Amino acid sequence: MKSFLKDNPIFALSLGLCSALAVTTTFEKAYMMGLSVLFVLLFSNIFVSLIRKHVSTSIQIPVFILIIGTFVTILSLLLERFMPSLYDSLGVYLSLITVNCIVLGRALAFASKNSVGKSIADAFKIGIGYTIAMMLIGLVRELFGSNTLTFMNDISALTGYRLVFKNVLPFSLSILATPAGAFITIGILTAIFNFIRSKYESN
Amino acid sequence: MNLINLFVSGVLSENIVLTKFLGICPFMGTSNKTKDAIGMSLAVTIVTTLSSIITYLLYNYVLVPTNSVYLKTIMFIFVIACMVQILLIIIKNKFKKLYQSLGIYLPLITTNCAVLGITLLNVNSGYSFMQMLVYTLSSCLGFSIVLCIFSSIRENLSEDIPKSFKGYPIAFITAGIMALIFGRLI
Amino acid sequence: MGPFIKSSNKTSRMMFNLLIALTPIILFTVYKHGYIPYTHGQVDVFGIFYPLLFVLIGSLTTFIIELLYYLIIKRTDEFKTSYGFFPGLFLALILPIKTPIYVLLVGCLVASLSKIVFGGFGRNIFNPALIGYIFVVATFSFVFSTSYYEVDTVSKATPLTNASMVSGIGTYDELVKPYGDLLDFFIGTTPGSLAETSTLLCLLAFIYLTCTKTIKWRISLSYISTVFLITFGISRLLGVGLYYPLFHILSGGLVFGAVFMATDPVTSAATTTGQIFQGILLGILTCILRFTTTEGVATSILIMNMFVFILDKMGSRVRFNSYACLPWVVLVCFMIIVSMFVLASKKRVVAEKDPNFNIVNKEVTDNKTIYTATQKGYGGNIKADVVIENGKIVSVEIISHNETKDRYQSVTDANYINKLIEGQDNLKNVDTVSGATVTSTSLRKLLINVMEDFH
Amino acid sequence: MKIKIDKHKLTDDKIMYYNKPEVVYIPLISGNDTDITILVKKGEYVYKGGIIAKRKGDLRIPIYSSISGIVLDFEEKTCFNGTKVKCVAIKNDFKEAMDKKLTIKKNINKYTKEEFISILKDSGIIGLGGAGFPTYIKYEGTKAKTLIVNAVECEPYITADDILAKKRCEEILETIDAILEINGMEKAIIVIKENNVELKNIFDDYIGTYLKISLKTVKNYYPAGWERNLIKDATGLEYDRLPLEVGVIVNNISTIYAIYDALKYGKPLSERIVTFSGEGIKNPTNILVKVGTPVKDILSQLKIEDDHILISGGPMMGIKVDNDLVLSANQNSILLLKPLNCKETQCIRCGKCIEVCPAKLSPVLIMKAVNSKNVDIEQLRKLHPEKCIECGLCSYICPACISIRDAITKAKKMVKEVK
Repeated sequence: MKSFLKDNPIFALSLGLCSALAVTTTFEKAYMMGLSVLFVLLFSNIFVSLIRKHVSTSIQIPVFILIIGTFVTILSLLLERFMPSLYDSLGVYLSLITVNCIVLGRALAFASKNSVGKSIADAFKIGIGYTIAMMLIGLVRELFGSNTLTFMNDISALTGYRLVFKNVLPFSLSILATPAGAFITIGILTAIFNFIRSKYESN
Repeated sequence: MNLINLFVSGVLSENIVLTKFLGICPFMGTSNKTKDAIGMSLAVTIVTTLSSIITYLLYNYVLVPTNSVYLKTIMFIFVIACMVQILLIIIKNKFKKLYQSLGIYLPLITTNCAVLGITLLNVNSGYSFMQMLVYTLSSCLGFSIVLCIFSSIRENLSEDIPKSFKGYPIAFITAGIMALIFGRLI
Repeated sequence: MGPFIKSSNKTSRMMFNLLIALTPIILFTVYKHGYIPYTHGQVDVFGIFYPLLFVLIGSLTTFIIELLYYLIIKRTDEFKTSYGFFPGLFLALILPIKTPIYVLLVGCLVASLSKIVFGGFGRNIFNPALIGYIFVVATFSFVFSTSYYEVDTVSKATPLTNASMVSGIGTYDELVKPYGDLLDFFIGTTPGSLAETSTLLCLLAFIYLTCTKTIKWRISLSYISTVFLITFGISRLLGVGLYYPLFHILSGGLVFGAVFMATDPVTSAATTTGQIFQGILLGILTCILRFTTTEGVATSILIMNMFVFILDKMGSRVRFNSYACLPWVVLVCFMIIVSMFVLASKKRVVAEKDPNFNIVNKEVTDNKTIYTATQKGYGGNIKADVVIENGKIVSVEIISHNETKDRYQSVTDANYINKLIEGQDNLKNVDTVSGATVTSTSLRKLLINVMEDFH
Repeated sequence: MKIKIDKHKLTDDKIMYYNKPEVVYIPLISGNDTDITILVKKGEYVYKGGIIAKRKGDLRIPIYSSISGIVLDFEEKTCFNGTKVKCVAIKNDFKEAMDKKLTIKKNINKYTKEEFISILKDSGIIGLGGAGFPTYIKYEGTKAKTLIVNAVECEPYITADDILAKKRCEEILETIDAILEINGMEKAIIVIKENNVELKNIFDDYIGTYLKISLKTVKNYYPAGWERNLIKDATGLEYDRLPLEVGVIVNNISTIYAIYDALKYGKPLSERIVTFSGEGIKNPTNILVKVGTPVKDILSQLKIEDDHILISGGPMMGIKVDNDLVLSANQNSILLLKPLNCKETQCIRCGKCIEVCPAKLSPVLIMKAVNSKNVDIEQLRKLHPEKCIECGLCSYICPACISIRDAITKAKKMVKEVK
């Protein structure tokens, strides 16, 4: 709870916003994006940590970006093969994980200075915090915006199950599904988050 | 007419910041002062335009013929990173004054998702060269306009905002309202 | 420290003046949306005062929300000077009278929140009432369908929706005639939201508010004149009469927006030059938006809210150096001229695909084509069979409809279908049936769409 | 936009005298400068017009005693600008003894320029309009061609200059003529308010014989008496920093009369007319007082009401002071006003302060900039707060009762400090 409140990449640090805003129209897309970032973050952290002693600081950024880019490419090839519809709906935002500030930020700030084990732990801590935040945003936006809840639809190509609820609520605020709604949802959630955190910290 | 439509929608209704959420990091992070916003948007425009042309050519004349389209992300980011470095060196040596005003913004651009995003969108949408150019320029213009407006608003936000909303939340909400308004401009 | 004397024009006084200026407009809505329907037996005695109640609910809602907020944060003294009822009042005035109350309440909630979130009165960046308005537009778009503007005995589209239905640039008969003449526009008996139509009262309010130094008159003046300039230019370019610019000024709540909404002190430019440019840009935006969407005033005011600080920066420099506004002057002139020519050239034909039109079936045999098509009417889809022989409509048969009995009756009474068949060479010029404007317009549009598909 | 402010009680048309103070306290201040060398000792006898102190530095101008008597002590008293200033307390012996005889010069235009300057210096003539800046500096070595005489009292309540002009019209015209002749200047313009018909008629009666002097009426607004406005209204000229750039010298009408005294009688500046007005004074009036007279003494002679605040200067630019105030030469009015009952509310960006600002500033923007958490000095500098003349119109007009002028003064300081 404490690390979720303190180091949450979206709500506390406001990093990786691009995907948090763009692909949170459905719950499924949101958590799949979170998991994708976790995947890239994990492997890039491992590799960066492994080669950290052989890279001088001056070329750190390009090298790290190339490492991250490689894993993003691997990830997109995997998704394209196994979950083509998800790959389509994530679209360009999947490639944009390459320049996601969270991944590069952790590589620079943590993995390049710490051992592999610690880097893995860090990747999980940050990645899971990110995924939870994404799930939260996706939940709010889909439930209130489109009045549906998609747990499994695009990924059914892999799992074979579909789990979609429709007309969950008696009303819907379609605005939340729009780009404007994305900003407003994150704004309000961040405010609530700040509120909880200040209460938590004062205790 | 088609190009004009593309241009107008690129600036307004398809604004990369407000509808595609590209370049959000500088949008939220560096845009507290109008001066910074102008510098940032200039730097982004230059880098994006140049790298769009190069990546477009690279994609259509190298990656597609060699059947290695899947490498686009990594190739593009490589091009952008090189572009930023080269520009930095050129500006540093030739245009001292420009370097002083733009120098601090350029390194940040490598990790600006607007640049990579626009180059990827260009090839994904299958634009012709002219369309690509128009789309890139209109996106950059859209980015600059929104960035300048947003920074001028943030500069003037009151100190009396409810405590929980201070900082990022109010910025998000402002951006949301802006997106709502821009969305009406179809 | 000094000064030890103060001008008597306090904020409270300004707000009071605003209220005084709004009173006749509110009373007029009682007449227009309460009394006239009452005389036609559409509403009971209670219905006369419904507009008043509507406005009251709106203002009370925002008032109560702000009261609650200040109670929670324990700064009640600030509440006294926050004028919480204004956003709701304005929001109620710019909504159609038939808006369901829950929609009004949600709108008011959003309006209040958009004010509170920025720190309350005087700190908001965007006009709260208009934020509430576009939220309602985005979320409950059905409110703005024609039927919610019902006034008089007849349900009519608002002049602007009508204008955009016919074409961007219409003739006098298309634009003005269905609603009477320009005087009716001026006095404000044309359909529209609560306050948006009584131009006369708005002008009186403008004079009052300017004399009492309550509003930034430069914005209203430059706004209205720019709209006039552009539409006048368009009318010259197309060779249509003076009715065209006047129609644009008198419809769509432009004057109400220019006098009350655009001049909201908090969300408009503080510098004089900034105010003038704000007005001019508002005018340009409104004209452009009217040709691309149906409504332009609210959106353009909100857009200009974003530019206020940039305009003020320019305005403060112009005070020392008049040349500082040169780029803006060039920009504005360029925009005016370009928008004039582009809009004039954009003689909008009916949208290529009418979303309310649907072809159910199409049979082609030799020189005979039978269409089964639907068009949205007043109460739902009107389904009809249209037979075309040798490129001419020979028969139209209505299969099903959801129109009210009266309306449908008046269409059949007027033998409207035959009139349409007779005037098929120029369908747009066939007059609609008074008392069933929407139904008859839909029928006409059905035929227009069918013919378009046929060609 | 020009603001008219004249809803106030006017003084009657008389000059009262209060020339028998028991003790005077001569404030050791010149302009805003208090770095002054005292030339007398405790217990020493001083003559009326005797030099008791001298200002240090370049702008040497003496400070005179306004009465004859014995120096009692040096005391801190409140001065016109609200600060506590060291004063020389002199006990009046009511003899009005002078150390030299008054010489009456018949033709005051027979001086050379050098003599004129030295008389101005020796008589301690300072600008009596408010700033208290030594007058001789304006004339020393200038090539100005036009003299503008400021008889526009734009602040409400104050009529001291007006009454002086009415009573001493001939002397004033004579002095202006002499100044023109001595300094080889071409013309003089006396500027008065257009609604002051009475004064205009009086001048019209006498002005005919002076060909170089003309009368100009200006609209009644605040601040019509500000140098920049005055010159623009009178001659149409605009300047960048100092009026001398366009060959203009501006003198207040009471300064002119002080020059007359100096030229005619060699009398140093030791008394002046002060307006006592405001709601707190039952019959507002103008009183001729000696420099250094404690205000308490004068107020005790007038019918006054309690619960009013004492203001040194006009209602717009004046300063709230305690009643320990002593009068100095550049004090033109003492007001007793009701305290303002006005609670500051939120700024609504109505833009009224921008409309009224005579210095073309954008007060609300400056206020926002200076009150923000981290002030951007560069941005602030672009708004030019240093151009503020502190006329107070922005605070006057503000519907939210915000003291905008104070914020701008703060910005002014900030811009000056951070170079």
